[in-house]
Amino acid sequence: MSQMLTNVESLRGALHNAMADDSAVVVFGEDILDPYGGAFKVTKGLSTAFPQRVFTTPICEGSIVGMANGLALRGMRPVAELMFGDFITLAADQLINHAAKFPAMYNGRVTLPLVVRTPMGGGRGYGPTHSQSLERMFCGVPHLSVVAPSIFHDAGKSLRAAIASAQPVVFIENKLLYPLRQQLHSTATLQHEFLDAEAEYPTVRLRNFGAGNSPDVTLITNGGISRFLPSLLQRLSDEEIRLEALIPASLSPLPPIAPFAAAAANSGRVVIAEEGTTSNGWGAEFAARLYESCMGKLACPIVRVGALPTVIPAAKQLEDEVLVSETTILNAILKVFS
Amino acid sequence: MSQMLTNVESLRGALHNAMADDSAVVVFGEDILDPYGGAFKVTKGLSTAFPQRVFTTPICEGSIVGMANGLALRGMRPVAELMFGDFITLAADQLINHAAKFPAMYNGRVTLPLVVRTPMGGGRGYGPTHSQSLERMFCGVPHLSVVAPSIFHDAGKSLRAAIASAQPVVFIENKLLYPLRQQLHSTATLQHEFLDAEAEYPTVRLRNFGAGNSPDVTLITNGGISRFLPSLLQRLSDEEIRLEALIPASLSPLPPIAPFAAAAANSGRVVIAEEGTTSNGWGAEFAARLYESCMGKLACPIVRVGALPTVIPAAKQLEDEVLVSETTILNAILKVFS
Amino acid sequence: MMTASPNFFTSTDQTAEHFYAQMLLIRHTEQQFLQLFAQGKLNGTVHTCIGQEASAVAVVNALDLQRDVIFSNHRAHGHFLAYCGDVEGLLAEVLGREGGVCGGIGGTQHLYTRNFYTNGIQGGIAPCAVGAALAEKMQGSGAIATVFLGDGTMGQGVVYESMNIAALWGVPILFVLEDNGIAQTTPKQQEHAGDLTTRAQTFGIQTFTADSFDPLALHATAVAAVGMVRQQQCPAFLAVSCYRLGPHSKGDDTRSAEEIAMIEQRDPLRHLELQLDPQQLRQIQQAVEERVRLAVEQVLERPLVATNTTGLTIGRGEE
Amino acid sequence: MMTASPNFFTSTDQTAEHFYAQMLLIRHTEQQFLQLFAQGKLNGTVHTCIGQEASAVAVVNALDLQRDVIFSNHRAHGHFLAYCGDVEGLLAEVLGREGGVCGGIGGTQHLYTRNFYTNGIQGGIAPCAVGAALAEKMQGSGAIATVFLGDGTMGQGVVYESMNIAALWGVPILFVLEDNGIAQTTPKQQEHAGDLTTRAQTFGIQTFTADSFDPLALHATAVAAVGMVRQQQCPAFLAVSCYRLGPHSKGDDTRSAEEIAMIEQRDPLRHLELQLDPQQLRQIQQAVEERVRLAVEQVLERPLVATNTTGLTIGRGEE
Ligand SMILES: Cc1ncc(C[n+]2csc(CCOP(=O)(O)OP(=O)(O)O)c2C)c(N)n1
Ligand SMILES: Cc1ncc(C[n+]2csc(CCOP(=O)(O)OP(=O)(O)O)c2C)c(N)n1
Ligand SMILES: [Mg+2]
Ligand SMILES: [Mg+2]
Repeated sequence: MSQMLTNVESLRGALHNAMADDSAVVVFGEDILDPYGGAFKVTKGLSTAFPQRVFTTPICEGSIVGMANGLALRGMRPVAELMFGDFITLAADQLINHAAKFPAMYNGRVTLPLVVRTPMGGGRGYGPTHSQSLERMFCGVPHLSVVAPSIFHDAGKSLRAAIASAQPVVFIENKLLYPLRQQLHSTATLQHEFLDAEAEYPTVRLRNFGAGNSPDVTLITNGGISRFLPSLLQRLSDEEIRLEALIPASLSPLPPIAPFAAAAANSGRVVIAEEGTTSNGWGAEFAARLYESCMGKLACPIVRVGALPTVIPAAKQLEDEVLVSETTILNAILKVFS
Repeated sequence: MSQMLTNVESLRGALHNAMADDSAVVVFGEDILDPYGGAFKVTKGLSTAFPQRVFTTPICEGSIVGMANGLALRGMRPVAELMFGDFITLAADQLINHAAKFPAMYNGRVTLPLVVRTPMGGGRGYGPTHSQSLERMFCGVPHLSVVAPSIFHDAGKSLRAAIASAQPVVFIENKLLYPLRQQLHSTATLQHEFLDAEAEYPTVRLRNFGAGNSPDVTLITNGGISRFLPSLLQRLSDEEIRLEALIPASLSPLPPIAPFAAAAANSGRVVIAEEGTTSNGWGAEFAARLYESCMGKLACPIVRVGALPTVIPAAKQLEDEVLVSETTILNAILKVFS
Repeated sequence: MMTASPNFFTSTDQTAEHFYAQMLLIRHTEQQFLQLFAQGKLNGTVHTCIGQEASAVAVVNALDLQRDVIFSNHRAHGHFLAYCGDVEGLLAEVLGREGGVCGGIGGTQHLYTRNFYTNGIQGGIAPCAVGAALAEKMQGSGAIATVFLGDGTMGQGVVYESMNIAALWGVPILFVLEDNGIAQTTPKQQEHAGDLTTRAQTFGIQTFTADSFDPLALHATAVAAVGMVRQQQCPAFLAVSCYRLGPHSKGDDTRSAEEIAMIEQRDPLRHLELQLDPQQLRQIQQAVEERVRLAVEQVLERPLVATNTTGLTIGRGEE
Repeated sequence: MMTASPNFFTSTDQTAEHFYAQMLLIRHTEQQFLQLFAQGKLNGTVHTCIGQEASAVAVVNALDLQRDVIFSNHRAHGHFLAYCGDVEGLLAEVLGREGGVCGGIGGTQHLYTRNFYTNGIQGGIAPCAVGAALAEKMQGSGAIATVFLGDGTMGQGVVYESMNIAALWGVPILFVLEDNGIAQTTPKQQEHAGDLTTRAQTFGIQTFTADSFDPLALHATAVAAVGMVRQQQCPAFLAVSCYRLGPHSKGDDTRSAEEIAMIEQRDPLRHLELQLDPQQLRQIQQAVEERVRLAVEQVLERPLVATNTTGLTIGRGEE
């Protein structure tokens, strides 16, 4: 099999192709022009290829998304970049009271094909205002989608789907995933498949065991946490623990719960891991729905893991302590397994 | 017993007393000066009594909360009003990346005694951008409290507690509660008590049945939904369904789960009702925690009710359809009861 | 001469009587809203533009209504009627009856028709308008965008972000400041330091000023501003000084009787009346009264909007 | 004459040699950060103020450091050191060693000491600074607040909201624009239309301008601005034109070699060197070098900050 693309390559390629395929696609953001090409280089090369449709903006996240709303209302397909996901708070009004409102409150008579791309996540020592995973705030907002590919998704394909969507999408990238290679196929030790390959934003199922066996534990996670999985699945395999991991790309709305509930009932043991804090997090809704569908079928409570409920410190050892690690997840799995 | 105060009277009195007791308390907001006294009249009389410490502001919600942050850092006790809760999106950055960050990221060396008061909720035909219940977005934000008194709480006392708190509080008022009288004591048909009377923001327990009996159903709810309870408890009583309602004033962090779990295990049947949308709502976290603590003790899945996942329409009949009503809750109770 | 045909309101005639007729239609419709509210037939709220009709009519008539894009705010009825004359669509929307322009979902503050958009968040629409204008420029449609902002709304930072981008990128947008000197209950002097028009100038935006007391002169200024925006593909800022004759929304007027009496002296409708032939005046008045009366009657007979309205079920709402 | 005592840095002497010493201390410390980063000893990032030291030193020395309040941003090391001279506290903070001013939680962009605050969100600190200044005014402390903003940060609307309120209410705050002509990689002409200083003027704010190439003249201007703010209890705006000699953060400099060479000609440190006695110069240089070298050595010997840091467990964090 040919060498897989890294996430940043995949996203970059998708932006290029989307712009080449559709002259309505416009890209905005701070410092995105070549030669710099954006703080995380996702837009690298874009302004050279499409100088008329790539705009570097002043520093004003509210208006970046606001402008994108207006462009979307008038027939364009804007893709706005917020340099750090933490700054999405500045665009909250445009996302919630504008983007997510216009189509519905105008009784479906307008569409709003907006994509707001932004990198979330810690692990780089950037400190409290440059490391958060704030996407949970936008999960559950009616008429707004929140999408986050993992390394087991084709990130570029997810981005193309978001750009093609008629409704606004908050598209979460994870800083630590950018340089990692996507892993889209099974390997000798890891079964990779899509639960719903035809879905707009499909869910990945990974297993560290072969057909005919059933899983010991079900792990539900998304986005950046996927970086721990290749090693984690291997370690668990060494311990002869059969893990099935389910990784939806659509964080909100949640994909239909049935296949997740079936998987949970099958193993009876569930861990949900997310990069942000767990209280009122993405996993809270997931857990609540799983419990609803799995009454009497779980051997033990679902364990949710996420960041400690505090700020994300700058100092490495403090940051490591606050954020989820492979070990945190492993311990949660061992806990439900025992 | 003397006539109870309405919610707006209670809140207004608390603001008066807080200002009289502590010259560090300052109050800000749009159109809050007399004779108007604010869109919902909570600040009525305040600027006449304390002309030097009550400020009407330009229309700039971000800076209203931003200023309050600065005042709080420098020894004052600001109480900021956002005219409608929907506008809290404009203050999201100041709440999340400033108020909730300063004390922790400065290693506990500053305090930030901020209160942001704002009315949430629909039912008045104000339409999609003036009717939402967006507090769920701020639930789970570390180092930030979200407080919402019900009609069974002393709203003014809750507000005083928020003003006395060393950390930032988003204080949710409900538009429809303002004119309603608080109900702080038991009546012939309704037992009122506090689960934790000494808590900063206590939880109310209501029962439509006498001692010695156990409940059929547990209802967990908050804020504006409490307006349905006097009638609902009566109706259920007529149907001989024993309901225990638990109404925390602290939406985030959640109060200790143990007494809620005990109540849930006792009845085995739980309904959670909130005014906002349920997906990723306040109730999702509550449900997840209850399930965790009540494995095998619930007779049926928890039913969560809330607004339909869409915008809140202006037209009355549409709005009624989208929002939670007494009937929605009643049906949910009958559902878990059967 | 003005005819009483139902679409006289959308004729492109730009005369005193035409403006008067449009302004009067707005005035009557707004008064109906206040009355319907008082009668308990209107759920929610309305912000009427009574006293400010000239601004709506004079500015909107300066636009190319086939293609230009308009963004307005909470006080949008005048802009809406000047744009499309759809009295029934507006009434039905605000009264929650069938045939409302947004199926009753939006209501008074959230209107949409064709190229006309409003929202209830002060200032938030400004960058949307910049984006819309940029879209038109990129598509080469020749259209411009116009955004109406109140003086109080100039407190929102996003307006300055928008002016900066519009000026920086040469975006064809007209910012219209409807300066009625008050925001809800707060006089402008308690909202703003310095001068609002020069704020726009410091972004390198050309500014125009006019008084709504003279609708024809205001219109001429608006035509000049619109022409500049369209030809030079750059923003302009038009400050319209005007007066709000009615309350902010319903009964919430804290201004003194003297102040209101003074404001009534500045009613542009009365001013225009002096310029018109009395007979023509009566004819217009009758025609408009009839138009609005019939519209109200007709809309009140319509059923309440059905609850399966599409807007509520699209996309995410289907879950 | 300047002595090599560890606290020469916080003396209140306002002479060329004193300024030079402070600026050089900042320069050396910043260079250490870049070097430590290159050596892999610094986790995360830093934004150094190399080239802009004069602005920090000249403005901060115009304040009353016993009581005035300072708000700064991502590029805060110079302001911080000019304020308190705590090289070790800063180094330890950024290196995650014990004794950092924020226990290693904040890191380079989130510093706090006494009356000095920073945050990593561009512009968001501006209304906080207005609130702080208002608090001082209400408390009658006689203190003022100062907030440092970059030219790029003037893109944020919240800055205009802040200027409006400050001017409207007579809040004693000095807005300092550090105009280095660039924001990350974007030149000012691609960030802004019109002129930044006149923007402040339109809020009725008095403005001052100065060039960091001449630190003593800049200082005199800052003293005048601070004096006005304190005496008249109103805002002022001080635009400092300066140059960023180094990269935005680490290696991210997309400017041409010629441009950098041109900027090096504008290095205020070199300029000051010409004004000092060569022997004195050497003495200062040796003292500063020694000070920074020892501080780095000493801090690198400290243990990494322990994980039970209090900041993480306060309030909500205890859950
Ligand atoms: C973001 C936001 N803040 C506050 C309000 C509440 N509000 C509605 S209209 C209004 C006053 C607006 O004043 P101005 O801009 O002068 O317009 P006018 O009402 O005078 O037409 C206010 C404060 C709002 N709708 N949106
Ligand atoms: C709200 C926000 N948006 C974007 C950024 C990312 N960012 C950090 S510094 C910077 C450039 C700031 O430029 P300027 O204000 O001129 O300050 P300078 O770096 O030149 O000192 C940007 C875009 C940020 N930290 N906060
Ligand atoms: Mg006004
Ligand atoms: Mg700069």
